[in-house]
Amino acid sequence: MDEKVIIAKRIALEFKKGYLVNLGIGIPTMVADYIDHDQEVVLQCENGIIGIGPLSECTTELVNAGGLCATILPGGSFFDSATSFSIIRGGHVDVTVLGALEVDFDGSIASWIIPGKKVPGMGGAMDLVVGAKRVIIAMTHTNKGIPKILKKCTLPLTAFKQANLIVTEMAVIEVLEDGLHLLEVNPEYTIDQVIQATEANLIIDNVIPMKGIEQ
Amino acid sequence: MDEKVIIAKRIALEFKKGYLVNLGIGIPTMVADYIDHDQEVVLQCENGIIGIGPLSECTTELVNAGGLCATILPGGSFFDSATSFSIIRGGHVDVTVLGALEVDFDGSIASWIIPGKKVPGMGGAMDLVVGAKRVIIAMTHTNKGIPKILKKCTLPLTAFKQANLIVTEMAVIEVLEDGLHLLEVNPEYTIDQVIQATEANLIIDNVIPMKGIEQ
Amino acid sequence: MKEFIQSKDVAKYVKSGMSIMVGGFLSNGSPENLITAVLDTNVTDLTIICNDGGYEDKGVGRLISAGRVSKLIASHIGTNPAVGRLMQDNKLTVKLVPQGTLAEQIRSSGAGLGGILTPTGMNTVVAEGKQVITVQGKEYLLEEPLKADLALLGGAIADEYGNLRYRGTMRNFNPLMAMACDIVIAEVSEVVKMIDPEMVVTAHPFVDYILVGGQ
Amino acid sequence: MKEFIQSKDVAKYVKSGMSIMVGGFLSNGSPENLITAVLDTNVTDLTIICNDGGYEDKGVGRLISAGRVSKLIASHIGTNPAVGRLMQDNKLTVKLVPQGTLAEQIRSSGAGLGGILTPTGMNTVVAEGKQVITVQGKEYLLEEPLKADLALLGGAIADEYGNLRYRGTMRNFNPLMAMACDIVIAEVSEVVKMIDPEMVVTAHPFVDYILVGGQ
Repeated sequence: MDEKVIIAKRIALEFKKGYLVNLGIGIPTMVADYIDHDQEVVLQCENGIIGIGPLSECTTELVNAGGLCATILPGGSFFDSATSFSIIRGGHVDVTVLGALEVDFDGSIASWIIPGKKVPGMGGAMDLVVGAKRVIIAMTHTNKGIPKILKKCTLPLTAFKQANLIVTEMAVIEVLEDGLHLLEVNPEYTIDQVIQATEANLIIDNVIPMKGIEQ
Repeated sequence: MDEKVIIAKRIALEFKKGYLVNLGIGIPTMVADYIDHDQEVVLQCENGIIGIGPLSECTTELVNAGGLCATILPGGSFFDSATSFSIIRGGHVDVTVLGALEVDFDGSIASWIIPGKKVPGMGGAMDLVVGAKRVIIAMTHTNKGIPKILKKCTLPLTAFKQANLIVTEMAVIEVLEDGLHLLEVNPEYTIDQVIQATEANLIIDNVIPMKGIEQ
Repeated sequence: MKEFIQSKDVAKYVKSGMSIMVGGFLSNGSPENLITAVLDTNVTDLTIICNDGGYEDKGVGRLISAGRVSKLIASHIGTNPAVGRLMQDNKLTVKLVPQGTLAEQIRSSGAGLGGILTPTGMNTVVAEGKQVITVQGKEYLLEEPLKADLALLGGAIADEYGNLRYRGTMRNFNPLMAMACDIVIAEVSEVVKMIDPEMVVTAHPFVDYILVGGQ
Repeated sequence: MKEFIQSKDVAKYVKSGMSIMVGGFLSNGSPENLITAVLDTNVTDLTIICNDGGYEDKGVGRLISAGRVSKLIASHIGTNPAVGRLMQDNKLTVKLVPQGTLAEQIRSSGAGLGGILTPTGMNTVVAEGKQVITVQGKEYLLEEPLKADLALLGGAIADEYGNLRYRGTMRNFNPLMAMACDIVIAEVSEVVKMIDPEMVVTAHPFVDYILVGGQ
């Protein structure tokens, strides 16, 4: 299975019935494809919509946070950017799923800039990670073998101590006050391989096989 | 002519075409009856309406800032209280007309409380006098002979240095940096009578008969 | 995740000593049936946040007249004589707040902001004991965010998803309060199949319970 | 007091060195015809405030690609390679702002507030040089209000009175900008007789000129 699909499928299990969820660009967007319909999860996009649906033929009237033409589901609504970020910053989003370049031991996140190389900007990410009740980081475990889960982020931060869960193709890691807890490991890897691929210390109590990736 | 009518008629002349105007409770509300239709003045009420029209049979859906059942004119709109005060505080209201208990030499206004006696609250008045581009005070010149235009307000202030024009049944007085300028006097009174009824000093350059009260 | 409830269910969500925001402006847009439902319980010692004190026999004023309220935060109390009486008997504490400030304090809490910086109330008793912050050369009062345990909303129409829109001037504080409280109960005059996504004012994730009935 | 104008009239309201807010999110809801009209003039050295840098050949990005912009304030610039090129050549200064902060900075200026207190950006480079204010035990960044000389709005439908509503996600920053600029020009796809007062998003007092045409 594609590593991005593994991450997306696993994250979809984190949602509870009726959750309001914001999915970032990239792997996070893929999570939408694996949400169980019965969960009645509602997706919010920061450009001003609650209840965004699948992509569509271009209509110009309705795009998702990546600028792609999309649809609105029954019961959805539109609003302006100040209202949208009131929802985000005000703690009304139950979960946000975002990509990252680096995450560290503290749950600090770096995702918006590689100085001198790539400066896309933070968009809505800084508000999302500060405001959402739960922040899930969706990313590949390493960048071509170089660990992205670090003792300390090296790139400029998106936010300090905000990540709650890290989901990679190798593992599920929870960020708690005392550090990073390794919860689940993809059966294709050993715990040792995960430790090798992670710069930060991992607290290992009771590791189970990664959920949601059976078939 | 009733002194309140004199005040209301005179103030109606202060509006320019297309002005957005907020009228307070009491004499200010009466100003609406004397606005020339050609002026296309638009009335805003702080409870969330632009384009409020005449009073009506009670509908429960639509009240003015005094809680009385009213109507909306074509082209009007409804909005919430935060938006309403964004309009008010943000300088988008061209003129607000408000009653006052006292006004002083500086243009400071007292209108919301008589400690130990009457404590109605400030409602939207503090925002209106700070936010509107031009603040017109509509009040009787004295309280049964006791001056209300003072050297210094004695009651707790609604706002410091915010009044621009004072219109009473006796006179029209402009508040400028150097003090209170007597602009117009109701021909039923002499300039001396106005001076007698005013505690604050009046600067008297070129006084003309009060406009708008001919018939 | 909206639940349609009956009047008798309201008792589950109120308890003595809690803080409750009640929508409405001089009772226009106040939830009369929810207020009756609260009166039908024996809760007392409530902190009420509302634009005003309502009337003795109408709106939030009924809770005050019945002695259920120990603290009132409002912009205006002149229409309910019970407020003055209870204050004199030391049975009620009243905090008067400029209306625009009150609206923004509620909004800022719902939006995850640390209060507001407003020119309203500068150099008045409203400023006493508060931080003054200079921004771009102008002085502003820091007014803190305001939240509550429960919101009781009125003046609304719901759809089957739990979205709300409001009728006329009944919108006022309702949509702001919907985002600033832990539990939100809305009283609606009717339930339609689906509100146009462009017309939704309070989106369904902000509404917990809906009572059908009333104006 | 709305005036319906032609493309060629836009030249009267733009001049070199001015600040312009442009609505839209990744060009969705950006006024393409107004942007073309600005390109048809010879104005340059513009400060542009927009959610993002648009695309090289679409939205506000066209003004940037054409070298008309000396300063850009935006939350995201990753979709327009011209931005990076011009930055490297020192022909363009970019100030990156978190999207929710940008929205509230614009709103706060239109609402007459002294900026905002936000948790977003704390402990990141965004916080550098800014005041940190503690409110109710939590630290917030003070972000200053943002205004501009001119707003160019898109994504709207107008009525004959000059009221606007927006289509789908094209609302985004447009209504916020309408209240934060000295002159407001809206590009609308159609003009209807009258927008339902409940559906008006930008009320006519905030719109100065309307250009009909475009999506």
